[in-house]
Amino acid sequence: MNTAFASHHAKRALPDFDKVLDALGAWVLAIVWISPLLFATWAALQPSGTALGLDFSNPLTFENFTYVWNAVPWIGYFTNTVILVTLILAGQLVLCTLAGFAFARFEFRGRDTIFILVLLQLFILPEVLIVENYAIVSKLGLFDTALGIGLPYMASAFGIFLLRQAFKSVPVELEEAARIEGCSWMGVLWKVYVPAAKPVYLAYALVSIATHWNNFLWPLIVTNSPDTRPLTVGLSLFGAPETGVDISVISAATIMTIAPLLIAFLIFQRQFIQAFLRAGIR
Amino acid sequence: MTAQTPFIQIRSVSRVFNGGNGVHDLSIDIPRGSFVVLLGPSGCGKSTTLRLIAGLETADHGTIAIDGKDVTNVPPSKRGLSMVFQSYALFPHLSVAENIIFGLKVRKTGKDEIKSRLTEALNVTGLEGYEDRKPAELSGGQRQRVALARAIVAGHPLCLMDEPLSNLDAKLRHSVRKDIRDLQQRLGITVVYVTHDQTEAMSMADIVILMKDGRIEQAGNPADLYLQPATAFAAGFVGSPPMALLPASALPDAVIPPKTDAGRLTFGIRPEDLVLSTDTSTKAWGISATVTGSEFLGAETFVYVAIPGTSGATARLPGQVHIAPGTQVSLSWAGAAAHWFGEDGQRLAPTATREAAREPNTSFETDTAIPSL
Amino acid sequence: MTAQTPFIQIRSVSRVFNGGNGVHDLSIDIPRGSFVVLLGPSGCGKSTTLRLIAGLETADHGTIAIDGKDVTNVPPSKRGLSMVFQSYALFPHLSVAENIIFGLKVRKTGKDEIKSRLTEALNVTGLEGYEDRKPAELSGGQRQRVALARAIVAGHPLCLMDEPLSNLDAKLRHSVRKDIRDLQQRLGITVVYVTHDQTEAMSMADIVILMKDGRIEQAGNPADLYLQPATAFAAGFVGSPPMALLPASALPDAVIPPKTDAGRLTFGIRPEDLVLSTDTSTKAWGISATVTGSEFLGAETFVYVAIPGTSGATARLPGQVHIAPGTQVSLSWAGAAAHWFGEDGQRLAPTATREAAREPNTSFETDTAIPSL
Amino acid sequence: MNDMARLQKQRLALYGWMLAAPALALMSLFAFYPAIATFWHSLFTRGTTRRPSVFAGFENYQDLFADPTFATVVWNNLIYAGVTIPVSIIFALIMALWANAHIPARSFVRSAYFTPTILPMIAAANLWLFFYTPDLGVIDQITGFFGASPTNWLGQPDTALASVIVVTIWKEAGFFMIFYLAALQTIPPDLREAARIEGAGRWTYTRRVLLPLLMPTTIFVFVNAMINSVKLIDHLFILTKGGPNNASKLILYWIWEMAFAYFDSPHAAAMTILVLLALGLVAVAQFRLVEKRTHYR
Amino acid sequence: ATELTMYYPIAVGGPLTDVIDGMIEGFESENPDVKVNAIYAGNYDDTRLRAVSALKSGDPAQLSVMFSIDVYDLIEQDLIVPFDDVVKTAEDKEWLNSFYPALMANGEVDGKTWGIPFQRSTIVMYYNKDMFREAGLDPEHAPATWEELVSAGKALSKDGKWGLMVPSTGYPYWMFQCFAIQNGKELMSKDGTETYFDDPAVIEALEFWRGLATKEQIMPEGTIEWGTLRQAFVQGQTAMMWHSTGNLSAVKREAKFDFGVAMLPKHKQPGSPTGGGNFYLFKNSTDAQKEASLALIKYMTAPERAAEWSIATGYVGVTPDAYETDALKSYAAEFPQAVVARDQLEVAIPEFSTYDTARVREGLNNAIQAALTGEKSPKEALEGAQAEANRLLRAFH
Ligand SMILES: Nc1ncnc2c1ncn2[C@@H]1O[C@H](COP(=O)(O)OP(=O)(O)OP(=O)(O)O)[C@@H](O)[C@H]1O
Ligand SMILES: Nc1ncnc2c1ncn2[C@@H]1O[C@H](COP(=O)(O)OP(=O)(O)OP(=O)(O)O)[C@@H](O)[C@H]1O
Ligand SMILES: [Mg+2]
Ligand SMILES: [Mg+2]
Repeated sequence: MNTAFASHHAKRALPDFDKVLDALGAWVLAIVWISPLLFATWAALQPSGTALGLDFSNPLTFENFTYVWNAVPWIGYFTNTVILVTLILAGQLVLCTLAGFAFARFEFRGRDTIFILVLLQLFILPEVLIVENYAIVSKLGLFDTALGIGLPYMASAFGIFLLRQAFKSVPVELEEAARIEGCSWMGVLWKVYVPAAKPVYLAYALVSIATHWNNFLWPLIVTNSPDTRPLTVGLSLFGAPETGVDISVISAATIMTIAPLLIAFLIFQRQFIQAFLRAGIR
Repeated sequence: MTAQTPFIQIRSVSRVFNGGNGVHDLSIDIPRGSFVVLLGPSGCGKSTTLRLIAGLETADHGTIAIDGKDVTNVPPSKRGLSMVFQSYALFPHLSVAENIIFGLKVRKTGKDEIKSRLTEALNVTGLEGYEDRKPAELSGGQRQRVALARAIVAGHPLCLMDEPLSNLDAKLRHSVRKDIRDLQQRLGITVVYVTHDQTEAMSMADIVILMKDGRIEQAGNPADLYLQPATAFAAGFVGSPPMALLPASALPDAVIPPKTDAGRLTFGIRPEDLVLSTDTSTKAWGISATVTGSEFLGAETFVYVAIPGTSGATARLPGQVHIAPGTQVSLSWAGAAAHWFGEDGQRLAPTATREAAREPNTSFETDTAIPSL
Repeated sequence: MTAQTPFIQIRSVSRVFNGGNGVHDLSIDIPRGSFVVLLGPSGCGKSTTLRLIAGLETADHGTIAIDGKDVTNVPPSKRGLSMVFQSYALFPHLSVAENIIFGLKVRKTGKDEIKSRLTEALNVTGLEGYEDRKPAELSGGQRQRVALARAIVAGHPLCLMDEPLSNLDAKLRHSVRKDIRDLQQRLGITVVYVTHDQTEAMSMADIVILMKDGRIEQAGNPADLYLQPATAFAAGFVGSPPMALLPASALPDAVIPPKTDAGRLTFGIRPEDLVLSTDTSTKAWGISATVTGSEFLGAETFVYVAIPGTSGATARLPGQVHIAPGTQVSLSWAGAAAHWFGEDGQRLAPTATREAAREPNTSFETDTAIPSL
Repeated sequence: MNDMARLQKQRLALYGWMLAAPALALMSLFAFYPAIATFWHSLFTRGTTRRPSVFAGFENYQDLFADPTFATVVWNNLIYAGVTIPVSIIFALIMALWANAHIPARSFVRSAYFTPTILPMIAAANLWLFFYTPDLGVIDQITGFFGASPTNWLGQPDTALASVIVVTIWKEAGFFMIFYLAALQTIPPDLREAARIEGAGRWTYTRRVLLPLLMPTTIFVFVNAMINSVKLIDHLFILTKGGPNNASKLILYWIWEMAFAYFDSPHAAAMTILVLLALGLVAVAQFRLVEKRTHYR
Repeated sequence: ATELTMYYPIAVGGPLTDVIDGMIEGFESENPDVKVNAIYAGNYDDTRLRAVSALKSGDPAQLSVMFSIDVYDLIEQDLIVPFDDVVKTAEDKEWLNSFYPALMANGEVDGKTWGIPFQRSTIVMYYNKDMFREAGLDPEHAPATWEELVSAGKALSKDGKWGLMVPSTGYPYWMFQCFAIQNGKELMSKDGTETYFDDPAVIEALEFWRGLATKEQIMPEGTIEWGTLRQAFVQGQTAMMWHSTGNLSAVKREAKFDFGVAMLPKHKQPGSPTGGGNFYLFKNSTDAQKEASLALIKYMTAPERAAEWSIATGYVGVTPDAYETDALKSYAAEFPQAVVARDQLEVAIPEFSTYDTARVREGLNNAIQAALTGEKSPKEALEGAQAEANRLLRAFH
């Protein structure tokens, strides 16, 4: 009756060759990609002056970390950075939410023109406007304050754009349902749109934090005191244009600046990436 | 219509969109406590009408009054109504319970009251035990029930529903249909219900308002619509399979009503009213037709026939019927079963005789298990 | 089953997912040129079976042969079949024409041949004039037809369809159903069709394979399933409204088949086989029940009754029937209409008598327009 | 139309404005106003004690076009953009495909790709500086292991720019990967199955289905990459300072030099305006394309 | 009380802000009526940017440490005032004369003193005594002439190690000044309005530099990275390197071998440029502030502080007196390499600086790099740079 079959137990194919290649490729690339960080870790554990040899027989040492730790008030800088990053993020979230909401759901004359203007801001590089921005911050009396560092970044075109997209993808019915249930406009925003855009917020927060955690020049320029300066200023002390840097020390300093962020990322990696995934940024 | 003032009064309301679509000069009276279905093909303005009542659209002209109060320019939240959306519009980040009490919280209802109302709504909709789930963790039917619970929890006397069942599968739709109707009757609320599914309209409505191109085609109780469709459109829209509509010119002269012009008349016959006979000699008259196919549905069989000069007709026969495509048959019907429509699509009176035969009756007996051979 | 070798032979195939779900030890023979429907409730393994045939899943055990060739480990593209997905899986960036000829192009078919096949496929599916639209610019029904056209354009002898109509509305579903069936017959291809809608299965299939929990519950032609359900599950799943299934203990002794234990039997009766009588004295026996509601559907009315000790039943009556909820009625049926199931849910033989009464017949006459009062 | 309806519309418009206003105000303050001031500034000569600033019209712009360094820098930046944009996009795509595939240790792989994004550019550049050290550096040690002779990566005109480009790609690709990863998740899996049944192999599927579907993301990423190809110069300060002999000098670095090392802010301003114009033009073209290509969504 | 805002860069690695803060504290306790905000402002470029931003937007700052060679630009931009306007007393004038003249040279323009040396370096030759021994050379005798340099270099270049490395990124003009002055020619006029790039002696100097790689093959080809050179030296990649004295402390810390520091070899004459940062006084400050600033600068450059700063950084002590302090004396005794830079100051010349200095310098840098990478011949490259410099400086004659 079943001539076509040699046996009832079908031979199973070998593990897919493609899949093995994929995994190999992915791993190799991953290792290449973090190799600078691996190298930095290695260098930071080497005595000054021997890091480049890649001589694995050398004993590991924590002296670089001790040296770097004692050199700079890291705790203070760390606190400043956290405050700064939080402040910027908070400002961005509020401003971009309001503006994104306006662009997504309100009809007003000139809306599209203004939105194009907003997008243009993406191209206006704050790096070259430092002198002008310094003057403005200084005139506003915000010099040497966290707010002064943060203010120029708060109206983020990128954020407005992302949130507008996110809000636009929220079904209108949700808004209508909320309105029928008695929500005001602000209520609709707060109770419907913001929760619906949560993944986008998370994703955006990640980008924002990574950016501002690492910002150096602007905070340096508009601050005067260690009371407001961020971590990167501490890091900059170990970069030495006049004499060339000490790789072990700078590695140790680098690792110390990014460690909090990196650890947070490693712990919340899944959530972060999921957040991005769910954000469906397109 | 009814003697007392209607609960909802829509007077000459228009809402025209840029494309010229929308609703035009609509007047509807909806009695308190009734279940009114807005029926019609896609794009005919059902949702627009509903949204006008809800206040989600603003009328260009005309007035809308709910419970004797002019609400034409009142925002949705102040109209004292609730709404169930086709997509349910559940808030995905809130749990079932939070979804249901959303409006109560917004309106700052007291904690205890919220609690008792929630319990009741969960109870009524059979959602106990699901309070803490997120909508994404529910099946379609459960989501539908949450939307329902949210609509009834506030105790508004009016509930609007826009195709609330169209995302459910056939089986579920049937049972939820019953639940909604029961609920409406139990709570004594007024429901305005939008659907394009005539079965739904027929089985649920006290009053069906059939719309077409932004205007009302026919309004009345389901039996009216089925038995006395006011227009050819209504005749074709209500009933499944739909009424066959044939040009009178394709019929034998014998059946054409006297004093009418066959060239301008349309004849309509419901599938269940068509009599098929393979023995073409037994009847005095009959339309000869060819069977093109049949569909067995368990309790009944649809037989499709081609009639020269027409787009064909469907006959609905009880039980299983094997009939080969290509078979020649003769079609006939009881005279009272015929519907006639004029050139303008309007029904031609009189057709009262047959209607009488279907008068309500509470004493009867039926056995259709064996088809009459 | 059939004398010639089956076109598709599935032998003891299992595919078990981590959760333990999937399909278990499945054996199916599908004759060439037949229209086979896999029917069953959600999660019963219909899609998995289809995907096993397609090669999108690989069997853990067992073998699959198509056209006499063992394809168990052959990739989908080499199995010589096409597939229509529930979501249609149209490529949103390609036009209708490009979507249809996607596979031909991938397989490097000659330009002229592509052109002529495309023309034919467009023709067959009635899509002429839509070649250049993007899927987003089509209605649901049109998208469905594009998916169909893509499936048939390659001329594969086997086409798999996974709930291809579930995204269409009721009206459209009905007409596309017919189209698909016609197409299959015209092209003479074999179709394996997945649905959870029993109406669809009944009206389209040559063979229905009813599945449950990853196993086959009953396989046979639609009439078999409807008239002789092999199990209580099959009886309840096929037919709408479904067959009422009552514990035999709730019935009068008179109707219980001899030599059986009423405490362990289940009795089944189709809605159209139920006889309702308000005059409880006319019959020798009858089950007393209370009407709980009714639903008018134009050609017929469903009457819902509550029977003490059971979950109730539905009677299907032709025409419009007004019967007030709360009315006491007596239920009865023709003896041949009864179905009996054992404790294990299996049908109890013999029930052949009634089947004979439904033998195919091409000469008949019927008029159900006036209910027998 | 009903008066109340009109009134309502006006009120909504007002709300819209009010919501957008704070962001617009800040933007005007820190982007638009400075940009306009920059333009104004670019019309004047550089003021010194000897020669006070005077209105010069477009002279500063003419000077730029006459300066051979301008050509070098623009050319460098074009190469920089021409390589970093496509290559980082391709890497991002490959990474996304891998990070989305079912491979072992997938979270490690994802984290690895993403890590450069959170490293400060200055720190990253310092690390790479030592990667590139001739002979001693990690790269030369590895290539040396395979018998290649040491290369002075940053010290030769023909490798300096390439070395800078590598760092940029390394820094950017992981960031863009995230966007592709997100987009990939929105593509229904049955499209792949449909393509498989139609006989499409992996490559055909990628080319004929995946890439077109990812087009909107690609455009989004492209715009970002383009902005970055102008903006991302932090590492130049550490790696090459634009050398040797301008071989790796990019526009923004040059603007920076002009403004803050040469004390020549008018020319820097003129250059800034030119960059803004060029970016604006490309952006407009991009958005046009976006609208066209994403039409089907 | 007078309040002062001072910017300062840190250009050598390490936590030197503490040292500065300590000095400021010392000053404040000696001058209780003066309050000083000493603000670390990054590297030299960042500091310049910071100062310019602040001054242009009207923020008060009274003094800053900035590149000694920025002096012409700062004058041109009308940002600074000469010390001559502030220095009143004879004692103060005396103080102006207390610095090494070589270090003062950069700050003197148009007969006025605009900058006071603070963190100043010069270029010295570091060499690996172990490698010298291995190659059979006298570890106590560093090459003193170009010829000795080449021959020692040849003996030392083997096994993939190099004899000599002279960095050519970052500050190529600075290194080039060494070759030029040793070959008998300075690169610019004292008043900063002329350059002599196309002088035959200068061209010859560049040819010699390039020849070290191409002809003598004691140095790798292409440019040599400034930032990583020290690492190459301490890991024994090269036997000799020319580098800033600012590196001394780091090399001392990192080198695991016996190393020597020597003056640069001479050719027609010995010589090396100075480098680093000077104190400048900003314009818009009150007289009281200027006075206080002067007091602060005096405090910061006083011998004790200069010695402390020198030991901490490797920079040269800015006054001869600094080397007379106990601290520096004992340091020098235990680490004689520390005084080589001072000794070399005798023959030191000012760091390259002209009007429009950054641009002129950029032209020179490019010319040097073009020659070293073989893109152009030294002559061609330098003539091009000279033409460019002429164009830029024409306005200042
Ligand atoms: N906001 C709008 N802008 C422009 N036209 C609209 C708008 N809303 C509805 N229309 C048009 O008005 C007509 C009626 O729309 P409506 O939504 O009321 O139809 P419907 O009967 O609910 O149809 P469906 O069954 O498809 O939901 C349609 O032609 C539709 O295209
Ligand atoms: N990839 C998978 N991984 C794990 N479990 C799966 C997978 N695919 C299917 N299943 C499980 O296998 C069972 C059968 O799934 P299948 O998709 O075949 O059901 P179905 O009959 O098609 O149902 P539906 O009508 O809902 O489509 C289900 O319980 C399902 O949860
Ligand atoms: Mg609608
Ligand atoms: Mg399925």
